[in-house]
Amino acid sequence: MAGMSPIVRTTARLLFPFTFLFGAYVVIHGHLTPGGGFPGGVIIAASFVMLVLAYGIERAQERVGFTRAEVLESIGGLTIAILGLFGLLAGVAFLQNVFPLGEFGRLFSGGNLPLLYLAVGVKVTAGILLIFYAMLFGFGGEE
Amino acid sequence: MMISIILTILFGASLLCALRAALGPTAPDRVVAIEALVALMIGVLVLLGAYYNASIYLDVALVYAFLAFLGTLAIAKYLEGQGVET
Amino acid sequence: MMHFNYIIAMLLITLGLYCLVLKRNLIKLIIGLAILTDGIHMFLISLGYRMEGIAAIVTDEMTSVPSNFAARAVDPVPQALVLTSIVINVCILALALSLSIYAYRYYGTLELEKIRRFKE
Amino acid sequence: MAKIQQALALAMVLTTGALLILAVTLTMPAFGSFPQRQIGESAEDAIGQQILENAPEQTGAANVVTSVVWGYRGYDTLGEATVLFTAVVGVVMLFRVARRSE
Amino acid sequence: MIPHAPILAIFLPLFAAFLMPIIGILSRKRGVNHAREWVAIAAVLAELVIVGSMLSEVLSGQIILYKLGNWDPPWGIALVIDGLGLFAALIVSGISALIVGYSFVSMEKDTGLDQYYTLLMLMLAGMMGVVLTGDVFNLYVFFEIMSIAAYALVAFRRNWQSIEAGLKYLIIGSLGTSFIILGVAFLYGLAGSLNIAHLAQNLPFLPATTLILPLGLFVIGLGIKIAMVPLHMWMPDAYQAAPPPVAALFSGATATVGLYAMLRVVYMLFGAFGIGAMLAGLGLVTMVLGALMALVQRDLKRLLAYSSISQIGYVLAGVGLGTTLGIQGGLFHLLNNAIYKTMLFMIAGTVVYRVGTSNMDKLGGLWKNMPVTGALFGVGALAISGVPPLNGFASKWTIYMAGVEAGQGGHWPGYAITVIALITSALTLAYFLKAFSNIFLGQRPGHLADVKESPRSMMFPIMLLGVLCVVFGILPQIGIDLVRPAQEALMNSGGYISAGLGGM
Amino acid sequence: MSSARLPATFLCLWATWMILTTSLDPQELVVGAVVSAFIAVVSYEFLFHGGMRQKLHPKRLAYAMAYPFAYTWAEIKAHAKVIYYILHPRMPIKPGIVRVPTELRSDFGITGLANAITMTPGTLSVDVVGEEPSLYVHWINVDTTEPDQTNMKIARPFERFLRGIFG
Amino acid sequence: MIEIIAYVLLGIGTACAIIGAIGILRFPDVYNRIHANTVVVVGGAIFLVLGAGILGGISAFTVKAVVIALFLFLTSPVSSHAIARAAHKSGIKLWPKSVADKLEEEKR
Repeated sequence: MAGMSPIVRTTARLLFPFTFLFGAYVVIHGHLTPGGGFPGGVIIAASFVMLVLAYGIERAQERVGFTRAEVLESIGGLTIAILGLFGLLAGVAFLQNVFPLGEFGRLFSGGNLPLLYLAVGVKVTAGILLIFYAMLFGFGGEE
Repeated sequence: MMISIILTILFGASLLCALRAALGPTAPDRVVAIEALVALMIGVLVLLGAYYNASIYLDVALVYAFLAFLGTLAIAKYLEGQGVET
Repeated sequence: MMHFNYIIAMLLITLGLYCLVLKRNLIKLIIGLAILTDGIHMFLISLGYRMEGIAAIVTDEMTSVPSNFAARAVDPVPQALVLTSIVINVCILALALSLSIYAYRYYGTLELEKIRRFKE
Repeated sequence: MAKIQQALALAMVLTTGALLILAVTLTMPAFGSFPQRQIGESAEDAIGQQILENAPEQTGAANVVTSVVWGYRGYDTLGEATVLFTAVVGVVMLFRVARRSE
Repeated sequence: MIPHAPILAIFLPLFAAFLMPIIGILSRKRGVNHAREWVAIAAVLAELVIVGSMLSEVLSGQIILYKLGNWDPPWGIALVIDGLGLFAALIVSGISALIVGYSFVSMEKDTGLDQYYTLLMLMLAGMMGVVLTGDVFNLYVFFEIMSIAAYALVAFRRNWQSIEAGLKYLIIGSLGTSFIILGVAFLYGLAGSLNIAHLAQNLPFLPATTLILPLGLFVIGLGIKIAMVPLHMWMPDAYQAAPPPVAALFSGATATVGLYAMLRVVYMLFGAFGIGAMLAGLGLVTMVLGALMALVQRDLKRLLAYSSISQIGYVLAGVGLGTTLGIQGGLFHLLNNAIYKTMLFMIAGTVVYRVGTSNMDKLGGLWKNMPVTGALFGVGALAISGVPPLNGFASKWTIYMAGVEAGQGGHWPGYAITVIALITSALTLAYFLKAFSNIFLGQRPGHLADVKESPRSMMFPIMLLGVLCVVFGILPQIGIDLVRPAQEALMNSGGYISAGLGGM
Repeated sequence: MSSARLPATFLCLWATWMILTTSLDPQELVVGAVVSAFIAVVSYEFLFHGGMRQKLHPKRLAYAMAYPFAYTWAEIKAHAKVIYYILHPRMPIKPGIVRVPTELRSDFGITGLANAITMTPGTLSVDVVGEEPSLYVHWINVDTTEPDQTNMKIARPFERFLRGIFG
Repeated sequence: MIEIIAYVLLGIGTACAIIGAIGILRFPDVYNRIHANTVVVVGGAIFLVLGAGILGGISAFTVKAVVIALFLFLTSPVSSHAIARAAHKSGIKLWPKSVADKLEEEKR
């Protein structure tokens, strides 16, 4: 895929790590600020999309390829499921919090909520990227 | 008080932008108008954050700015006529 | 004027229905679907508003007086529902758009008149 | 024929809209009256109000919406993640041959 | 009961689905054949065991309450399993088990089987979720899982037919689910709760007029899902275009789930409003129109789809009567419909698998090639038309009796239901005889001379269902016994409310 | 000196994390370090090109310090001009696209120049042409179309600083 | 003191925003409208953000507001440029009274 003008490329290159970081921030602080797994995952995926728009699809696929995204998505889903199972293993109900709650208002608080959000973040990133890649290949036509 | 006056004026400005977005003879016209609208909305969000004294509104503004930027890039890419090809 | 938000939401829903029923272009149909669900989300989220309400997040300046927080914050349940519903809507749109890419590939058009099954 | 059909559809849409607006104005509790619902329970018993009061201690998250999303209604959100997974699998399924050519 | 059985029943297929892409990638790398099929079969069988393990408790009249995350019911989400839910869950898991077994051979020529089995598992998870949940919004979410998987599966073959059918199904179906969530929003605004039991407790305190709109929204939304007649446009296309096992799953399990949700919402939440008459009326219209449309079809799958619509009409009519006998008959018919409709779709699938088309004009004289299949088709056709020694007769007879009973009780429309149902039965027999003679009798086109009998692994589930048809026909008491807890659960909303709120 | 790129990226990202969280809670810092390390590994070749040593040359720092002031001044002038055009009832504008040659060579330099030109209202860079780089600038009030003159009028205020900063 | 600065910034921002909006409405073609858009973004939004940031004194809020301003400052010219380039490539003509179009001339 052809890229865009050098100005856009340079800016995309500059912005990519920071948007990635911002997405990670939104994911990790889901229990303290607005946002959470889904918006954060979308931001991370969007930063990859920005790379695709500016450079073409190869640059983004070097980082996260199709198969890797598929595996990541499954892993995210499995992580959520297993975190849910922790409740069962501890002898209480499904999805019940079995981690210590931590100090209110700090980063390590809320028990399993941040972990769940992390899993959702990974999953959403991979999922949105997969949809995007699949649609791009779809535009490319079948050989 | 000041803030409500400012918000009223900004509302008028965003109405003008929306008018251009509705009128705009070509697609880039609309995009430009909407870009201006987004910038105004970011300003409004930050003002509201200052009004409620809650910095959580700023995250929203940042996300909004980023996604608007991305949307503009995507539309620009589409308009360049090359489409999105692999 | 007490129901202003609700009425706007319902107008959005009606607009979406209008698009869905009367427009004859696949993409417009999908846009209609999006507008419809947006109206529903707006309705759902304005159900939980409290006069002079604040966001349901305990921030630093509020941790000392949590009771005050509970008396001022808006209802969090509809917000959670809307979050879920938005994701579902996004998924439906993604699937719909992929299918319309396919339809476009087969027919070279997105007009429903040209696509056989929709004529019935 | 097509004209009549269109007029019929338009009338249907307009009727639905009018019905919705009527129902909303007549039956819904007024906008902004959150803890109060139509049913005779007292405002303090409303589910949202109870969650607002108890969530910070029970789940330890500062964002009450998060404690609803993954705490009280976590199962819903598991479903939501599954929906996303379903959609992704569906899209990948649709474009599978195009993928094989890679 | 296996501990945590309610959540495991939903969780197991979900876990299998999350695992499936990884298994697919690994088995491709290692060169292992059929790994995903075996995983799917294992998951489905385990599912059946789990659901079966809940049977004894529910049959003894208990209502199982499972609190997710250990939050108390009106706040958190709870799974509530009563007789009706378990009845539907049994149908769903049983049919799915057969379908997965059937897909093993039937789908082997297709590509993208990773995704196929993933979607199948997801659909199963969604259906189990709808059936077992005790929360309106959760019902909506799992309905969406089921529907999205269904949209994708309809488009699985990716020819123009299935793409169009998928799009049509998607747009109409998501309109339906939008109505459902709008109804949920109205309920939340009115009653401030989402728990079905809590809602059922509170809604009767509201003035009836405020509830008309939410009820209408729910009925329209769910009606789209179960293809009630004014809203059935998507169904024949979808059933025709879907791969045969998927079509069988739709007609057997998905329709059951939709009807379950309809019954649950309408009877549990809005039970006080005498909604039965409306349901019965809609059922009659559905029944007759479905049968009439089926008469003129030239394609076997389309014919079966219209006949599905017609059968759903029977269930609605029976349940809409609202009497004990009527509900029993309706639910029994639901069970029977799942059995023989799945079977017929499977047979259509084997015909397509062997011959390559389901257009009845191009078929004929297949009796010589595939006699067993033909015989089974005959059994299914006779069962669906309500010929005495088979199960269709048993349930239809119950519905007729219920109609007569209602008529004697002074409600003249009861007689009308009986008469119309009888006429529709005759119509059903007519179009199935036509289909049978078109496919298995008459002139055999030359190119069909060397068509072989269906593969054995595809034959097995069909035979199983055929045997069930005969068993339920000869000993209808078994079926009635199975149905009675469901019927009692449906009529006993007080028990549901108290159990659903944790015995408050 | 490409080996210095990874730590430099890491430090940049960590500082950004601190700004985003606006707290010095040790938990935040630790998680921030982990996250920034991960992102730095994923994306370090995007942020910096070339060596680190000459990037911190004092002359460049001096130019970088002076640049904002010059930039702000140009910005204010341009704003005043465009606001005048907007509010003038007859709108006395003479728009057109002109070619502006530039002496800058590096990616960052050209991007910086183009962005600066776009950010000052009244001029808008429409396209960049590759070797022997020159910008095509949409100018709201075209005085001249001669390349030297346009460079003088449009690019000169920024070019000097940018050349100092990026080379 | 800081309040006064904040209000001055807010005032400038509001004035620029409304004037820019008028410009977007009044200017004759896309390229000129982008100039007005720049006025809205740089003069309007960034000043508004900065002003609102220091309205309640210097705090964490200010830091984040500066981040937003910086982000706007970085991305807005890029998107303007992208849109202008796309508009030119997709063949949208300049305003007929325009003086020169070197890009079009040299493409030929």
